[in-house]
Amino acid sequence: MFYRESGQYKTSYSADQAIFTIPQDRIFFALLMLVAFIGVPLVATDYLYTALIIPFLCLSLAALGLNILTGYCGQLSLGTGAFMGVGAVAAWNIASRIPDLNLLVVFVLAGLITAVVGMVFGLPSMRIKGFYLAVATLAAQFFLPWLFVKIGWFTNYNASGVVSVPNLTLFGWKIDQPVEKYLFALGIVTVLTLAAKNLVRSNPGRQWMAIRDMDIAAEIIGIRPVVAKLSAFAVSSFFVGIAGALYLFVYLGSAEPDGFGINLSFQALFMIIIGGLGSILGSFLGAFFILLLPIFLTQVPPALGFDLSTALVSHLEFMVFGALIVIFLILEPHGLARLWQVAKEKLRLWPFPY
Amino acid sequence: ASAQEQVIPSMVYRTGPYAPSGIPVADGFSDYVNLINERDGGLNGVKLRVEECETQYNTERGVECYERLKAQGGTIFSPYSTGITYALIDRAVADKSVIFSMGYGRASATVGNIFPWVFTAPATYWGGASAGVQYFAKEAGGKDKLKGKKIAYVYIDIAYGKEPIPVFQNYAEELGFKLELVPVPAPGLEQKSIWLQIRQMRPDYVYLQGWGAMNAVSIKEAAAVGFPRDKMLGVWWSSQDSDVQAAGAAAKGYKGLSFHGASKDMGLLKDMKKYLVDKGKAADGAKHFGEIGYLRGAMNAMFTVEALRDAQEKYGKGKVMNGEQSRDGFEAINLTDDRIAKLGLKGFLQPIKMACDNHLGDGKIVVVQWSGDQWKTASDWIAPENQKLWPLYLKDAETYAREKNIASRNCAKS
Amino acid sequence: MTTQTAADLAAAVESPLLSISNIEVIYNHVILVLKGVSLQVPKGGIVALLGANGAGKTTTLKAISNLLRAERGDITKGHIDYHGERIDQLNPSTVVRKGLIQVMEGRHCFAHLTVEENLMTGAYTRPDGSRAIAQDLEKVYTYFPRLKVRRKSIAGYTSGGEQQMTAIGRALMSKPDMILLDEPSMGLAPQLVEEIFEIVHKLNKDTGVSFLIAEQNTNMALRYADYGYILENGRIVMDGPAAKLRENSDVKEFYLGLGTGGRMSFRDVKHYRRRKRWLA
Amino acid sequence: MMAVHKKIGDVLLKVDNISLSFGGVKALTDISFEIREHEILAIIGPNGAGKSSMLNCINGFYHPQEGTITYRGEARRQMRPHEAASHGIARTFQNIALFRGMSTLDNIMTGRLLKMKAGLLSSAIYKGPAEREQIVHREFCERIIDFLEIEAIRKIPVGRLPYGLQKRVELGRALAAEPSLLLLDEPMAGMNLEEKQDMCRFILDVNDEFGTTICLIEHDMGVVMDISDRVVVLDYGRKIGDGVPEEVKNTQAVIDAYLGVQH
Amino acid sequence: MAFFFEVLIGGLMAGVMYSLVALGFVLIFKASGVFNFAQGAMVLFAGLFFVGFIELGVPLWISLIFTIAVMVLLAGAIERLVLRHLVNQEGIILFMATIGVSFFLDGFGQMIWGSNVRQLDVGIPTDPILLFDGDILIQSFDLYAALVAGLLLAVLVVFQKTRIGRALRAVADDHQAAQSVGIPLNVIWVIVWAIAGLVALVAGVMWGSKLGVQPAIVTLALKALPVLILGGFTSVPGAIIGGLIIGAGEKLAEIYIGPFVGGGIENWFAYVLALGFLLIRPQGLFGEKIIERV
Ligand SMILES: Nc1ncnc2c1ncn2[C@@H]1O[C@H](COP(=O)(O)OP(=O)(O)OP(=O)(O)O)[C@@H](O)[C@H]1O
Ligand SMILES: Nc1ncnc2c1ncn2[C@@H]1O[C@H](COP(=O)(O)OP(=O)(O)OP(=O)(O)O)[C@@H](O)[C@H]1O
Ligand SMILES: [Mg+2]
Ligand SMILES: [Mg+2]
Repeated sequence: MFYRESGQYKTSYSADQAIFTIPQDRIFFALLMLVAFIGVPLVATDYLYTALIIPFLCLSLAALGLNILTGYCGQLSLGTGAFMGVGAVAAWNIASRIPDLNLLVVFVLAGLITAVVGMVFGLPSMRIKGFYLAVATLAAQFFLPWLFVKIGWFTNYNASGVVSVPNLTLFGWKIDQPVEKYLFALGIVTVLTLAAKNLVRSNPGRQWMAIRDMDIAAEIIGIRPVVAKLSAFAVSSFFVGIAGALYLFVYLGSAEPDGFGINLSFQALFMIIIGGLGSILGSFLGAFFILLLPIFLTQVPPALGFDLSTALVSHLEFMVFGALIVIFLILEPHGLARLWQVAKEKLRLWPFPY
Repeated sequence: ASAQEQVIPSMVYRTGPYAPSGIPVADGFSDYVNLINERDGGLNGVKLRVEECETQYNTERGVECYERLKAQGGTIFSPYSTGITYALIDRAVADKSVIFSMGYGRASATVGNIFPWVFTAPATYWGGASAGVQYFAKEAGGKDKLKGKKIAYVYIDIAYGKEPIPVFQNYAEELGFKLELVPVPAPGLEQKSIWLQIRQMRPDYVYLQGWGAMNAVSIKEAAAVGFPRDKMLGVWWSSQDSDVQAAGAAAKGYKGLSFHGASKDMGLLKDMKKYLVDKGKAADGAKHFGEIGYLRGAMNAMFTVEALRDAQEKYGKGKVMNGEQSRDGFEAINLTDDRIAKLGLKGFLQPIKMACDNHLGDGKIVVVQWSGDQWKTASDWIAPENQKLWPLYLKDAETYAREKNIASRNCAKS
Repeated sequence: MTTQTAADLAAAVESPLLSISNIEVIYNHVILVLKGVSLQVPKGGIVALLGANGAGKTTTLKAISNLLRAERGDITKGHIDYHGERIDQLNPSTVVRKGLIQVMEGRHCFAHLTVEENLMTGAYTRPDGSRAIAQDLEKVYTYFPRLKVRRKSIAGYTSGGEQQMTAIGRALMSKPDMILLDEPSMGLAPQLVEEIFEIVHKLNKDTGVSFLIAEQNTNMALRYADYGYILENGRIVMDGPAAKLRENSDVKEFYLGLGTGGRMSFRDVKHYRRRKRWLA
Repeated sequence: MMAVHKKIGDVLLKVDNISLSFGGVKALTDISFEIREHEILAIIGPNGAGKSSMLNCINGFYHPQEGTITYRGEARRQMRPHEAASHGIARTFQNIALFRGMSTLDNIMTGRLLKMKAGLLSSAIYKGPAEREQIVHREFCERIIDFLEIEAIRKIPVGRLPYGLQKRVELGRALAAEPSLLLLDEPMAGMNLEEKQDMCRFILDVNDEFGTTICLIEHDMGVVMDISDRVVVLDYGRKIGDGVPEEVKNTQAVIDAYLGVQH
Repeated sequence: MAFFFEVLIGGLMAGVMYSLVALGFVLIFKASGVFNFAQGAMVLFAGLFFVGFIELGVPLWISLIFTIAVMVLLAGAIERLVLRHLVNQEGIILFMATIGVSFFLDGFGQMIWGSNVRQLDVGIPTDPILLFDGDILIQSFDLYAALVAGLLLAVLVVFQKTRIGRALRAVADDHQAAQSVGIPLNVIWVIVWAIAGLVALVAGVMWGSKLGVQPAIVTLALKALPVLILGGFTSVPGAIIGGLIIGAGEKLAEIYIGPFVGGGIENWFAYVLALGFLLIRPQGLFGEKIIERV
């Protein structure tokens, strides 16, 4: 009696397991991509690129990486900044020591190196859990930048430990205009996002989530915590590392290791919580909220024609921003992504209230 | 052409952990520019408009500010943060906008032919270190007397703190004093062990390059372990009013470097009082009027304005200058004694002359001392030994040039 | 054992201790779970609330004790009265102070507290002195000797049944006038189930405590309750005196498992048999 | 009523003189019994008798201080839980231990993980082998879903499901591993009669369709007596009875310790 | 040798100062399982109001009382506007909420009182004390700090023993169950946050008189982290002892290991130290055991 059903399942499953099951969603996504790759370049100004969009892309990617570890595997990390640093420093060293190595290869290598480092600092997760695990990643956060500064080799013995990236070229394409940098970053982010989505909807993702939701039960049904956790650390760090490399190469241009400090780590954490733990989309929404919203807030009073002192404006910014965080959490504790989902569910039921 | 308006960007941090040192500078800056408007009706008729932008001393925000201000027509930028400065150096090249990092940022940016868009006048941390060592030597009674002496370099353990180390090392070799490097982990709010350590070292002098709240702690701990404050010398960012105020009584006698005087009686300040403070037009209700940070901000603005003035000389009075013109204006700056006097800065600033290949202008440095209620000049002007420093500048600049494979700009012509 | 006379019934309807009028509950602003539920509990009555999984029993009880908000659930329609005053707007602790306490489904012991500390938290709202509390503690221990043995062990490590006893004991410690029991028999050994219901009966008789019991063990529930309601995905589909319900053929078949030929074995359950649903 | 049609195989798992204690508490003292292939063994006993602890020992979550557990001829004192799982021992839990953040389907797919191979890279690429594997196993899980009649809640996060359904999903997750020994800890707690009947049906079907050996803990005597082939009775960590339902039911010790008055 | 003790004592004293900040975290974590990111901001906030009042010419003690009132009001507001609406949410979400609070307080405090350094002098002597004819130097200020911390500890430990103390632990374990037995979350939370506010005030005063009341104080929260992790988020004594260990450990390391690796190690060493302890006791030195049971 089974194969009759299985016969029809076959076709349906692949469809059912697709990223977007509802056609509207697929269309929406297609449009989004269209806008991102063609629409934005048509309209965006240098200001938008270099001040908002590019940093947004870099940090979204970092948040995405952290989300894999914290949101999907439930391992709290406050080392994102440092791991971005690892990626950046690694990429810089590779690029400057092997001058004509393909940029993509450089990034992948940087990612892999970060993955290894991440795994090393992930080892304590075998024994330490929850908030306490933060200690391991915090150790990384303070140790790694220190290391880069102390060991001159990492920064090619620059007096102040500052690295400046060479000009970027990819297959002869000279990437220096903001729009080019944008497209380059966008490409990388898009590919990695798809990869992440695939990971979390298949075996690795399930392992991670099982560990997150109930590690004991997970072990009892045959998941090896060691493997699951370390793989999460590795993948997460890989993403974060590449994000760091982008951050240095495409956004900052030159930076000091201390630039990859604890604040960056907290920022990334804020992003995924406000955006939605365990949600790819959430990582982006969160990055938008945490990174860009404050900037917009500072521009509101002038836009409204109020001529307030700079100090007052930024203090107001802090207050409003803080209040917004609380308000959104009360609206939907599980983040903007969930808010979006609920909105869609409501839409589906429309016009009936429920 | 009275509608003409030149935007003067001012990147500030009036909030957050470093605000105490950020606010006076920002006030001084905007007051000076406004003075030009109030007193001279602008620069050859061009109204100057200060556009402030809050960076919160955070790199992303800084970059955003730069881009925003640039879009508003800003041409000369003073980031007031090492991190931001580094992030802007490359952009400046692409955008043809001037980065004026006055007494911070990348020391080797002094080399104009490789960093055409960055200015470090009137002094770098390397210059500061040089001046510091010379001052110690003078205290000790001559360079030869430094031999066998011990100098502790206490610095916050980030790029800013590490920058002058090579200079100190060179001097240590040359003059034969013992150099103790004492890094303080950021943010340095707690330095007990460090100062117990220093107490053990028994150094003759301490050169302090701290940042933010760290400075006050250093001064207090020094007092606690009984190290004489007048044997301490802080770089300019370690000797601002906020630092000594926070340290309270412990700060009496504490010394610091400055690339401008501390006197409050020069003409400029009188004018500022007359045209701004008394008219209630001064920033922040003149809360920080006359503080050393305030004066520094004013100097920053002064250089900016003078650069524009010289630019106008070259490209037409009463015109709004673009980035390239502003740059040429900077390189044309030549503050002779009588021009300094005209600016109402007699005795407050030493002659400075910029050039295409010299973005430092070889300013001079003076030691100031905290009397308990104000800073007092405590030495003659000291000239950093640039002949010693230039090779270092060049070396560092060339590595940069190589990494970026940029050709050195030919300064012979133009 | 209980014979419900018409008089009692009348009284019950007139002056209900607790009355729920046509409430609607929504979770997360989207999931409508209770679609207009009304029920009454007379003073000193024992009322059973029956129904399949997901019918909404727990939700109903939580609505009464006001624990819904913690689950992001809202009462969007109707109102709940206790002693004739509305309680659906009060916060949970006030409700408890008014003598109405709930034993939550699935134990919910305080994992890090010892069994005894757990019991003591039950007495939080009590104004009367520590000696009265101590007495009641002893009483609870006499109800559940097993707990006395394990009194000093961390609740989180005790067995399922022990936790269930702790949860019930904790509620008793607050000296309530009315208890909402959510599946009290879950995970308890038969003779203990027996005892629990005996305790219910005793409390009801001696101190006139009223009960609203959401229970899957229909047989037990209907044996001890005076009155019963049957809940089917969010609606009351049937109610009546326990005695009557026990005689109802549907109840017999689907809740008591008494086929025409006496109790049918679990082995003989037919594959194709599908449950007949009331219009819901 | 023993299932005469069904042939009970030889010993699958043998417990010898297991003792387990936590600090002062002796949860198990010197327990021995065996589970034969294809049989349904019920463990009963008053609360706190040590039933769950027994299961925890069998699948390696607790490590008994004494005694050995012989599974498929291999004797061992203890193994890691995931080893047990990979040897084909699956279980459900007394206090539901589902992955609350995941949908019903994902929970069951997770139960299937042991059988899947796709690694990080191929999963990241997804198209190709990973997807094919997903579909194959998805099919299997769909059969379980269909078998347990939980199609309707496939995509709902289990956290939202009512208690009874959660128990069902948990069973599904255990079945997904195609275990040879299935441990069920009070699978019918908190169910009404009708759901118990369904659950019994599932257990019986699993037992004779897939020939899975089953060891369950249950407090509902009706159920135990009807569906189990053999019953082991624990009391205060000791074994006080072992045999076919009828005889156990009528052992005085058991009646005193556990059943109480009969209805 | 004398130097060793000097450093050791200095380290312990530094640790005490960290503990003052850590204590606030612990209280709130115990009472609601919330990791209160805003504690740092609260320290600054309290400090700002305190000096603020003093600068307005209000006598010291009156200012103290005013500030206490402010902190109690703050606690009430936080409960009413934030916590109440987030009952039964996971820790991480409440954590995020406190971040929102932190931002708000940051802005609010500075908007009212500005961002300048304010000198605070409550008359705690700072002169050095020399023991063993000058071999060992102790600062009287630190002794006072230790004294204050001791008092605080005593008060809090007593507080734990009360009926409320038990209720706190219950709330931390399970908000909903706590409500179901009639523990009034709102009241409990106001109480706890108020106390945490007072602890913040104490920390604010001590740190304020050390480095002036200035925004940088917020960053102190970071130094409290390793202390918390080491001592255990749920243990008041743990916060103190953790502080002592971290303080002593990092200072000694800085002095005796630092020179070999280029110095500046105390920041990360604190965490490595904590990590070491955690590998032995995953729940921190005094933290509550993490229950694993199926
Ligand atoms: N927090 C929640 N969010 C969303 N839906 C919920 C939530 N809690 C319960 N539900 C839904 O409400 C319905 C009723 O659940 P409820 O727990 O009241 O049923 P029940 O009668 O108690 O079932 P059981 O006998 O299994 O306990 C179920 O369909 C469940 O899916
Ligand atoms: N991890 C543990 N730590 C301490 N004591 C434990 C632990 N696990 C079980 N116990 C104790 O061992 C005894 C047996 O527990 P177990 O859970 O096996 O009982 P049970 O037979 O399953 O009871 P129930 O039918 O109520 O589930 C109980 O008294 C329990 O308190
Ligand atoms: Mg229920
Ligand atoms: Mg059990």
